[in-house]
Amino acid sequence: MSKPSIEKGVNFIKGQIDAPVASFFSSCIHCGLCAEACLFYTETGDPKQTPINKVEPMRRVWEQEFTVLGKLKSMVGLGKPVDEKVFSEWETLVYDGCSLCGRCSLVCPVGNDISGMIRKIREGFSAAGHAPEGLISATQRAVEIGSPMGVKLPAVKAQIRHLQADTGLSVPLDQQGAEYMVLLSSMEIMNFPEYLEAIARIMKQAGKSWTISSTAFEATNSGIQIGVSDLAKVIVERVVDAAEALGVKTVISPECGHAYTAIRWDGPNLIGRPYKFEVKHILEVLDELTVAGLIQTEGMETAKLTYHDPCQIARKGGIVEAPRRLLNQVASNFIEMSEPGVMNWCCSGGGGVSANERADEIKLTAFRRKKSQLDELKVETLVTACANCRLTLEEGLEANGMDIPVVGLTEMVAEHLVEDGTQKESAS
Amino acid sequence: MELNELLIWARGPAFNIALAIFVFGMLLRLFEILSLGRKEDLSAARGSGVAGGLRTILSRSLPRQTLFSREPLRIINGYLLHIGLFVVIFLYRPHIELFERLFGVSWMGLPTGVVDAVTAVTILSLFVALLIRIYNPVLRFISTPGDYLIWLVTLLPLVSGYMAYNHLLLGYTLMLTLHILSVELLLIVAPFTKLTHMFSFVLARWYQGYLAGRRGVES
Amino acid sequence: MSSLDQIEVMVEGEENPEMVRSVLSEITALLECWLTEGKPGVIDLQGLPLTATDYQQLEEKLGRGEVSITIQVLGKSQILETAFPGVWYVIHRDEVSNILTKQIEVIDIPSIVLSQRVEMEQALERLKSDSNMTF
Amino acid sequence: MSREIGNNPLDNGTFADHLEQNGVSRRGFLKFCTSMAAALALPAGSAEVMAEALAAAKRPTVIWLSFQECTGCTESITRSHTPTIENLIFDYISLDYHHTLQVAAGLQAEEARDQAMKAAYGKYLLIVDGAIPIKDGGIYSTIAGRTNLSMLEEAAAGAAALISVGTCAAYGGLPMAHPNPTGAVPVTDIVKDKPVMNIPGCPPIGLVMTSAIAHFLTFGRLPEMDQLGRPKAFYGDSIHDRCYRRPFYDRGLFAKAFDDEGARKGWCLYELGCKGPTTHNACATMKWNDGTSFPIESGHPCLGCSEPNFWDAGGFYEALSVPQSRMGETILKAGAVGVGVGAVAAALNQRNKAATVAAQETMTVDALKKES
Repeated sequence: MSKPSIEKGVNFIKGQIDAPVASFFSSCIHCGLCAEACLFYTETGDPKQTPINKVEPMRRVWEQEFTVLGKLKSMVGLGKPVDEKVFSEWETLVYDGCSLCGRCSLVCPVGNDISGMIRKIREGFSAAGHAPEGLISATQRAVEIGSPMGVKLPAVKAQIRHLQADTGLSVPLDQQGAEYMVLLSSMEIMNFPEYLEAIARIMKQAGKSWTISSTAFEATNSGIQIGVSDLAKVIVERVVDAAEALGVKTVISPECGHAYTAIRWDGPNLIGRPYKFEVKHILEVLDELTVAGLIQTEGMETAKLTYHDPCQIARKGGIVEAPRRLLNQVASNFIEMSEPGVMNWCCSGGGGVSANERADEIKLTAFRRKKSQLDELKVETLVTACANCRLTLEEGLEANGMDIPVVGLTEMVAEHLVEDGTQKESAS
Repeated sequence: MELNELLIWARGPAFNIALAIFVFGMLLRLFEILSLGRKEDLSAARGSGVAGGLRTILSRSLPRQTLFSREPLRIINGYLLHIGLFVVIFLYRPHIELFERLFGVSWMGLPTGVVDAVTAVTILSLFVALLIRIYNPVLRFISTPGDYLIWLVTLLPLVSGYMAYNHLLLGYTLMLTLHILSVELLLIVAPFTKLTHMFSFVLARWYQGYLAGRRGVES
Repeated sequence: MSSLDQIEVMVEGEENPEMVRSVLSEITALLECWLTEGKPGVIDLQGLPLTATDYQQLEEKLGRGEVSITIQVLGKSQILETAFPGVWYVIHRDEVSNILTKQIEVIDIPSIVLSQRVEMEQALERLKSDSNMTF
Repeated sequence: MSREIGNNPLDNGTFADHLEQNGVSRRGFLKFCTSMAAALALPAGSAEVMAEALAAAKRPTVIWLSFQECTGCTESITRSHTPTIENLIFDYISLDYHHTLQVAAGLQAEEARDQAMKAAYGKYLLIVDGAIPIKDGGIYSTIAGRTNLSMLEEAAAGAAALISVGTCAAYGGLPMAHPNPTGAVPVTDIVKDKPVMNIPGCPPIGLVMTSAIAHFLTFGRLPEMDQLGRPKAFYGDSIHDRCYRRPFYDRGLFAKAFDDEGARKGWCLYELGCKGPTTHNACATMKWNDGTSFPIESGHPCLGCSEPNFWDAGGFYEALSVPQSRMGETILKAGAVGVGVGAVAAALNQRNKAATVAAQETMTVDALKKES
């Protein structure tokens, strides 16, 4: 195994360049509007944070390797270098300064998918040894231990035992032929155990068979965040193998944005074939079950609350209406944030930023965008559907001395399930 | 005497050369782009990629509300520039005559006075664009010499055309010659600069729209 | 040889009040100048891009005055006073009635009307020699 | 102009004397000066100045040399069969040599020219119509065994000034058009040390010439000229700017065929190939055939005949904005080359990328770490 090198990095960038990338670079006229959509620019005011600038090394590789003009320019010594200095300089822009939220891609007048290119350029930066420490360790844990936070099966089993003891709900493990296979994110195991309980209650009421796999309970995929497809593939394969071995119909991605992107959209392309099962986000499943009348809710949250759209779920995942239908069913005072839905502002911790300690400062600066959105609304509760958003929001709110609880939508729905009185009491 | 010879050269051999370079260059760029290919997307589609691609080709012509409220001047100016260029290039009768010769189809033009006024607005919008490029910190940072080059190359035909029509500075014949030469410069430069976006934007929008369409995402 | 000018035509066309207005304002300025400084003024109507409609409008505006003089020399010339004393049309035609010049003169009397001193002296001589003749 | 050339009894009289003898009164003279001043666009009040100067002007000797030409220019200038006011000038000048108009022929004619040149050496006005072939020593056009070139060089040496009449003399015209088999050149290519005024046109307007001569007589020099050596008074504006159809151009109303509605309504002829915008001449104001009309008024686009290279400036019926090149052919050829080169570039790109991807090692966790 060769060590990281600049040459390797350039080659990996080169390998990522396809027709869409070439058309994007051919079309960019440097209008700079993408900066206005990027919270890492709007909150820092640093022109270097302009999204299209973050992929400048990739543009150079494209021009020099794949255009006749660029080759001619290189011949006469006009080509701009892509060297150690460039990798060092751009590393923080590519990782710390981008949450892969994709807002820039949606505003580009010529239609450039800039955030898609940042995802691609990370392949080169990681191969060149220019990935952030935090992400490398998370990825190492994800590959070697099975979870980026180092959560092992015993921890999950312990949580299942606690849950069964506390509530009497059953959590099936490795049940062959179940309809749903539920994935969890490490954060849900470590920080938000309410999620598992909510799932158990919902599945019980809906009367659906479900299971958790002992070999693939973890949904998050650090390989996607650090930008190493080969490792992302290893992580996805665990889920695919488990789901296909158990013969489940549907794999449910948890309340985690990039996990959904990894398993739903990137997975089949990483393993090179379509799945033999479906992948749905928990919100999609909840919406379906509600529409089918399989779960009913009662009572309303009266607190003034708003919903934070996770980028990977809404803008990049297309799940915008489902959470609103669910919220309106269980909350009487739901108000929209400014620019809701596909144009939401990122929590500032997506795309591996929250796993990268070096980016803590810029992350908090970028959080100011969310803060000002929340300041406008003066809500009592903030609902979201992504564990990573949730953690980032909680940290951000705390750092800003704001006392707003952040709640997962799935839990909130679960709390309002129509059940017999005693259970309801104990749950709330 | 040299002046008329120059006009004849500009309308004849020079235009041929410029047109040839334009066609050659644009095709080369198209091949360069398409040759890099795109992997088939194996994920289960939620919506239609084709519909999404086509929709985005059109929908990206309108700005997002959020962006418009942040940068109204830049966006309105962009519209003025592009609509202006469209009107000036495609709705001026003498130009239509050229396209008719080229493609065999003709269409209605606008009164010359209207085109003249639109030209003035378009020139103005280019200068506003330049000021924004110089004074906006982002634009100043990301702008390359090429950006200023294409600004100039776009400005020259507008200004020379305007000045020829309005008899400013130089005689009409000389101005007309300069106008034609500046258009030829534009044709020559276009395939090798960011001006390729005049065609490639369709591809770019298509690719992103296709991706979004498959995911059932609004784009 | 007849001239097309002699055919009566009704002029139809675009009205361009700007042109006529600017000619009128120049006439005003010239008349003012003549009255204050005694400097005559000339406007060459053919040098202006006036359409037939413009001419007609201008003529309507200026109207006709009391004096109209015809000079027969190298073709017909017409000197016509407008309704504004001091403002004259001076129209020179050649032998076949083509218009050579069409001008507006602002002066008490266009100089071409005046008898020339040299010729008056010659006339005097002719008269003197004539008076010696007997009838 | 049916007078005898080279034998004028009024050799020493002034212009005033000449007029008096012809029974033209002082008023007539003033009228003449007024119309000349107007034609030359001299400032108001110049008529009197002109009258004074002209009255005292001495009769000039004029020699007219015709080279590679069609006699159309002479026809144009002498077209009028009725005495017009500009003929006063023609009547007055001593046209000592004009091989089409003169009575004398052969040796006698050539002698007349020699005599006139000797008698008025350094003072005569030399008028030239037609281009001068210089290829192969100028043998492609000779008069009385002499090449046009040598005749012009000799005559120009003693001239006070020259007037090139017609586009051929002024800019080479038809003889010089591609491929120019005789090596024709305009007068200004040969005569560099004398003032030369060009009165281009195919043919030019007669009054323009008369006025130019009147100016020369009045002021002793040629009138103000533009960069192409043309009197500004007549060639200062383009046909387009003085065209009565200009409002239609501005409104975007164009005739598209000679028999369509636009043509009948008198709309602009730009799209039918009118070269008015790039053509400088006085046709639109002075008109032709005793002021009857000019080509555009008669429904035909301006050919641009008073401009240099007008024969080579593309089709007469091609709009000025249409490039004079085979655009379709160019596009096909350039397109073919573009596809060819593009295919090669594409193949290279694909090979380049495939090789790159193939050479990539599978990434592992260890490969992420710089030191370990």
